[in-house]
Amino acid sequence: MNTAPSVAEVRALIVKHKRWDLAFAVIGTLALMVGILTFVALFADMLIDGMPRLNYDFLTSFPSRRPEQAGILSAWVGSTLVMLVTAVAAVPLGVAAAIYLEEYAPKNWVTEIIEVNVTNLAGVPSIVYGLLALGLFVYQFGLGQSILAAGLTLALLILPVVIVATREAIRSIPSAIREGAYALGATRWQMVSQHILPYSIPGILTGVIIGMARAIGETAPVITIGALTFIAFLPPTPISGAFPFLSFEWLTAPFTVMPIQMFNWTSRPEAAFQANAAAAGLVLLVMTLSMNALAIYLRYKLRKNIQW
Amino acid sequence: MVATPIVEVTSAANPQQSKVLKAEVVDLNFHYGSVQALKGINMPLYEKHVTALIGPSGCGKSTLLRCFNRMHDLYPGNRYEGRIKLHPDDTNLLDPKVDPIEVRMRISMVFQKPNPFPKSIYENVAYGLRVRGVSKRSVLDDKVEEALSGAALWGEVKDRLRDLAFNLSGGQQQRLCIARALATDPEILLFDEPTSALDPIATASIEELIGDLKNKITILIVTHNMQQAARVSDFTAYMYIGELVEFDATDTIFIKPKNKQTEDYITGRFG
Amino acid sequence: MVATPIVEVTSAANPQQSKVLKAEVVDLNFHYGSVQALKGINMPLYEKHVTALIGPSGCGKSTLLRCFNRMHDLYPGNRYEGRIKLHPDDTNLLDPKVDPIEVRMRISMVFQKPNPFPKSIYENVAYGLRVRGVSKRSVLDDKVEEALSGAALWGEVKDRLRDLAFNLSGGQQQRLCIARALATDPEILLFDEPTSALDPIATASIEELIGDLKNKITILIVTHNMQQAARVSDFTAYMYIGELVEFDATDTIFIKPKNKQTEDYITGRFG
Amino acid sequence: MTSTVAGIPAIATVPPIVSHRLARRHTRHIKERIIEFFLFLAAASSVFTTFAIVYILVSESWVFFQQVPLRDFLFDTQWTPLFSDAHYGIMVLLSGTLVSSSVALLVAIPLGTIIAIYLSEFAPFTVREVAKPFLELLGGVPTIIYGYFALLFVTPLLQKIFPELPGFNLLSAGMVMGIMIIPYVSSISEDAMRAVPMNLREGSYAMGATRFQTALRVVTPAALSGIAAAYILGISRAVGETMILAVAAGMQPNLTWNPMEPAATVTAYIVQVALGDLPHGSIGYQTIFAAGLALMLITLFFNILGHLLRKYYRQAY
Amino acid sequence: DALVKVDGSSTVYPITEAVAEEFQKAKKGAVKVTVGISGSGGGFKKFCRGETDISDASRPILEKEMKACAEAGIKYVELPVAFDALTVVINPKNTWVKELKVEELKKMWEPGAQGKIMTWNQVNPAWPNAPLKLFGPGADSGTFDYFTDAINGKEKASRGDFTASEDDNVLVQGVSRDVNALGYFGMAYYAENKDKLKAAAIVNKGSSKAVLPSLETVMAGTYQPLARPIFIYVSEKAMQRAEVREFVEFYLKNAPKLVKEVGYVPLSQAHYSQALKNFTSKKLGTGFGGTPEVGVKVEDLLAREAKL
Ligand SMILES: Nc1ncnc2c1ncn2[C@@H]1O[C@H](COP(=O)(O)OP(=O)(O)OP(=O)(O)O)[C@@H](O)[C@H]1O
Ligand SMILES: Nc1ncnc2c1ncn2[C@@H]1O[C@H](COP(=O)(O)OP(=O)(O)OP(=O)(O)O)[C@@H](O)[C@H]1O
Ligand SMILES: [Mg+2]
Ligand SMILES: [Mg+2]
Repeated sequence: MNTAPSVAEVRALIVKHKRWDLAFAVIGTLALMVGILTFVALFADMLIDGMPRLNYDFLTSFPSRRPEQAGILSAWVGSTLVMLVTAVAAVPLGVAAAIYLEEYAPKNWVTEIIEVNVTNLAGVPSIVYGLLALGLFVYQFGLGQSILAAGLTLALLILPVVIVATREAIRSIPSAIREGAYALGATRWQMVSQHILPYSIPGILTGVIIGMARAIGETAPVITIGALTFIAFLPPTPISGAFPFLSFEWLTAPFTVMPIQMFNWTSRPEAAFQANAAAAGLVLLVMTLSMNALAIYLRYKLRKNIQW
Repeated sequence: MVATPIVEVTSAANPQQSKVLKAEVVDLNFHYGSVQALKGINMPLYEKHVTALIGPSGCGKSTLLRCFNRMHDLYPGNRYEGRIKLHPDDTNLLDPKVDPIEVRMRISMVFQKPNPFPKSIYENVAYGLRVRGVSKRSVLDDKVEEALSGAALWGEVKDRLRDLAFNLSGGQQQRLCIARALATDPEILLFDEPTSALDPIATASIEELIGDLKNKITILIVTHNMQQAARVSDFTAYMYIGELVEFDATDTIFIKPKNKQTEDYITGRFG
Repeated sequence: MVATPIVEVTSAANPQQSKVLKAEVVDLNFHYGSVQALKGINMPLYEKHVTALIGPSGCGKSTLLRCFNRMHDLYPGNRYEGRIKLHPDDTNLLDPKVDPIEVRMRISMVFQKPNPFPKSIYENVAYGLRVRGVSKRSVLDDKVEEALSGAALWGEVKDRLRDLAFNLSGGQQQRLCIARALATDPEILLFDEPTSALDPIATASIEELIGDLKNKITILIVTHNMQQAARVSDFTAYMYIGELVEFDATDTIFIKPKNKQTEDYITGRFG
Repeated sequence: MTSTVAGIPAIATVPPIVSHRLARRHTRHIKERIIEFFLFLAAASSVFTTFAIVYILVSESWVFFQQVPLRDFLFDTQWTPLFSDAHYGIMVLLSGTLVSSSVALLVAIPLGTIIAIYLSEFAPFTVREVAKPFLELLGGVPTIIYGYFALLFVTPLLQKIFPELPGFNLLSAGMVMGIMIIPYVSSISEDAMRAVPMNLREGSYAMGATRFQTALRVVTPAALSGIAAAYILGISRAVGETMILAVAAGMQPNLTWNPMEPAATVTAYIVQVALGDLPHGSIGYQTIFAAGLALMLITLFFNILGHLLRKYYRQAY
Repeated sequence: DALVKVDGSSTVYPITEAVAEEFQKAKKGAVKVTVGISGSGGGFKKFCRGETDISDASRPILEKEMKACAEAGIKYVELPVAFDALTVVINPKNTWVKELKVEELKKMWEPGAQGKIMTWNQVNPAWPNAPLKLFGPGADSGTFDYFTDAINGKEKASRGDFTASEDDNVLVQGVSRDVNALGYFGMAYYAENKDKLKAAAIVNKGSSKAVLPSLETVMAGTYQPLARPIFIYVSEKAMQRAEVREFVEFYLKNAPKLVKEVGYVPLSQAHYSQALKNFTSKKLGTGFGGTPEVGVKVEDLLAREAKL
């Protein structure tokens, strides 16, 4: 039996099917627009509310009870330093964990537990990390209510994201590269450090950025461990005039961060503070954006050299 | 169903002058988890000669080749039984007490698909030396030039050593991988279908290269191309479903194989 | 450097009774971006005969095959010039105005590596029909059985049609892909090295299958295995670096090719 | 060893002799072991973190459960631990979390998946490369901003459609949360789809399938395990989100399955109490640990389920 | 470095922030002051661990916290610094509420009302048969405790089916958008949103006169029972440091002006003087004895026997 349809029938069928293609292309574009337009709307709204407050003084002043004099100097410096600690702690730890899981771990129940664990940590409410850190970092390890404690707390918070992204990046490296390195007599660590690590940097960067974008906006855990709201001085500078020129005193300094400033302002009665909050939100977003932009650029640069 | 493996070279008409044993596969079984891929393989490997492994797809050629540099150690669940003795020091390559890294430092491998690292041409060739702790610039420079010349690539790339290896053509990439292997002065060089992804011109240049190399190194090559086996090898082993059916001087295998199945395969009546 | 392509079948000793033209490649050039992969190809395709494409790696066999079902349309930057005329309706397959989907509905393809979908055996075979809007259970059931029988797989899988296709062995998967292609009653069936990843037993069963199929369908097959070409095809085309060097009845090509280069290739003196 | 005895340097072209290599092997082995151990520690740190969290939650909940019977905790239908007439029915908060997360996922999963399919199978190269990072920014907007966006923009909009909708409700909070989660779903799903080997797509197109048919019937099922991972991360994010709900959902402990009502969620409750005026150590304060523990156990359950599902669906190509 | 650490209630925060700002200015930066907002509970936790010098509190110290402080050997002086007048607000379009009696409020808010009192006319038959929508702060807050105590006669005794938020601006939004809404929160939020909200006059039990919340009525003590004092607690150990003493003295001396500026109601001058006297004479302990109460007169409180 030959049920092959005639050419005319086939054509009619194709026209029908292609309608779905078109419909989906439209639906897809719309879905994309929902996301992008929401972002644009949020950004525009903040821009309208916060733009008048965005000036040099806003960036270089300390908090004040007078909305027009209040600024975010201590907040953005604090956020920057906390993010620095977070990155320095989360990236090596997350990357090392991912490397272990992808390149070293035997396929057994221990590994499986670790894997479930990592995804599970992604769902723990951030405030619980704050409570954990208060007990562990602040009191147990005696780090106090410092930039160091806050950075480490946020590092724990974003660890799952870094681990997952890094694992995906490592997985995309073809096994031919691994075999090539081993075949030349490389040890496992040589293979990992000279190949796996450099080639997965773009993917790692993506994970770090997504994680950092989340960390920079967190308030509750940072307040729990003791971030301040009014602080009219900056932490000691990391570069000192005398030998050894580097100082780590800032790690133990009291601090505040951007989102705390923002939350405080949004909850104040005066309308002028709401404008400050919008302006701070804008600055926060720009900080996140520039982190993202840097990473996207780096990723783009590095990816050009690595293709499979 | 399959004839007993023939291990000794029975052909008196061996075209080569001297035949020194470089390595010897003894009663080798290999298992991928529960799948047995090699069954009681016995085979010699002669120094400074080319030995070809032929046989239908899936017969275990790659599996056997990869036993020589313990590549199977990289994946869990794989199991060796038997020995591969490396002469003159009589080490059993498969001994769990023998460090696979040591084995790989002595035995290099070139893969079916060229797999250069996403680094510069220079760094690709120097990689094996760096792994061995060599970092002196002058030594590296010399070795890189020597290896690239050995792989017939020096002329084409000497002005662009800092270029990314990915920018080379497929054939050049494969020669780069050969240079990378050569740079470490291996005792044995393993080739797994090195030309199957290459065009005829690149193929010809690599075959020529193998001809040159065998004056210095012992070579084991897997190929699915009978013509290639005939052209480049001194000895040929025919495998079928995990067993070694026949091993002999290449001329013997191609002109009057002992085994009916070998003959059928070589003349294309089967497989 | 290469002889002018020979398009007409000159051999009088054609073993087949009737020779009806099914398709015709006319002055075909093909470009991957700036790389020209096919140069002025002219070739006939006879109905209910098997035509084999042979030639060294990288010569353009796959490229030519994939022109027949417009597979190149999937990637940006590819460019066709010339025509492939499909008879009897005289459509030019490569015409941009001809919908590639229409072409693919008439011409099916089986790939080098079996690529079953992550679905059940049944759904894999029924896929082409579902794509064509068939959803009546009884029709599907009949067609699936017919196609699986046609691909010599029905006996092995009839009790496990709901199983995932991945659980089949490599050879079975390849036959499943053939069944999938058969289920849509194509006018031409394209095979790209369908047995290169298979063991000899699976290979034999697929070659047998091709022998049966040619009573019903026009077949174009790419193979790197000369023996296979000799066994399964009625006509053979020898290609070299993007050009068609010689086309003739298979017997003629293998026994007394006109072109020196073809002869060298077939006898293994080259490539 | 031999070569160094008399201080005669080894000849460069001769490869170092075997025993020499063996001497280096020992230190190499130890070094590798140490590195592996440190990497293991890093991986195990996640387990350690979990243990620490569980330890804190359990030890603090311990006090709580000595005063509140487990039965009340599980089956009471009111959650008023801070009122004089205290009830401790965790179901109330869990229902809020469940409903808001469901709404969020009803937004994020279809939109995220559609976007992923669109970007991976339909969109031209430039659109894809530009849209993806842009979309990823949605995950970086401070959540308080989303909260006010839900309260001041989405809710009034929804009230035009449903005039009965109260000013605080799970619906608008959930929807906005869903938009925030879109990049989690779309980015990771799209990666998974792009990792589907081309030969499967070719197989489908060769059968005469259209783009849409190929995307829906071949690419999506083939990428299922990666898509599942994306969904799980999205769900985790939804369950753990706080500020949007605290601002826009009404913080009213309300045992309801209706998204059109206001309700409180576990996370919003925890934050509220942790930063409120309650004396620490009081039974009211202790509730946050019991609530946190309940939430953690539930997410753990879903994660194990997801892990098993993915294991079942994971396919090798 | 001379550093004064303050933490605690977000209600007291704006006042302390203003004082800290002015104090630092007056001291020309020789003394640094930090202020956090981890809530009255979180503040006392740190205070009783000896981590902070001063604790902001929107409610008196409670028994549990007194015990914790006693165990750690922390002694303190309790100083009322301002009034927070809880304002009952309704939608400006609400035409039926002219004044509210405490009994009416109780009818709306008592625990028994939950699920029963759902319309306005159930509270007062003269009011329309419209749904009653209630808004208030979360049950964890000092405001909630005080309101329930003052209206329902028992602390934390309240119906539970109302919309709660920690952020009073959210409550402002809620009430301003619903004609049938009624809510309560601090007076400052009403003062800043007079265009969107209407304050309800509360009938004073003593005089039977309806009184609107204002600076004058609160200071005069006629706006009752919804005006409550808010406090700072100063650690005795910290008092040994000059900068802490100076800061507290500065606080009490400048409070009248600064409290008004940030929207709260100052105590009378006499109260501040008495408070200062208590402070300098180190009158240790709390006048509440660990249980909050409603309607205490500040002068009584300051004169009371204090207990640690
Ligand atoms: N990782 C693996 N796990 C299980 N079985 C495997 C694995 N790799 C290979 N095999 C099986 O072992 C057998 C030998 O495989 P091998 O790759 O050595 O064949 P080959 O002779 O090199 O074939 P080809 O010419 O196709 O490369 C085959 O049946 C194959 O299916
Ligand atoms: N996507 C592509 N882009 C650019 N060049 C390509 C691409 N695909 C193939 N080529 C080139 O086109 C030429 C023909 O390739 P094709 O795959 O048709 O060869 P083939 O005859 O099928 O070889 P093989 O036997 O190895 O499969 C080769 O030189 C190849 O490098
Ligand atoms: Mg192989
Ligand atoms: Mg091909």
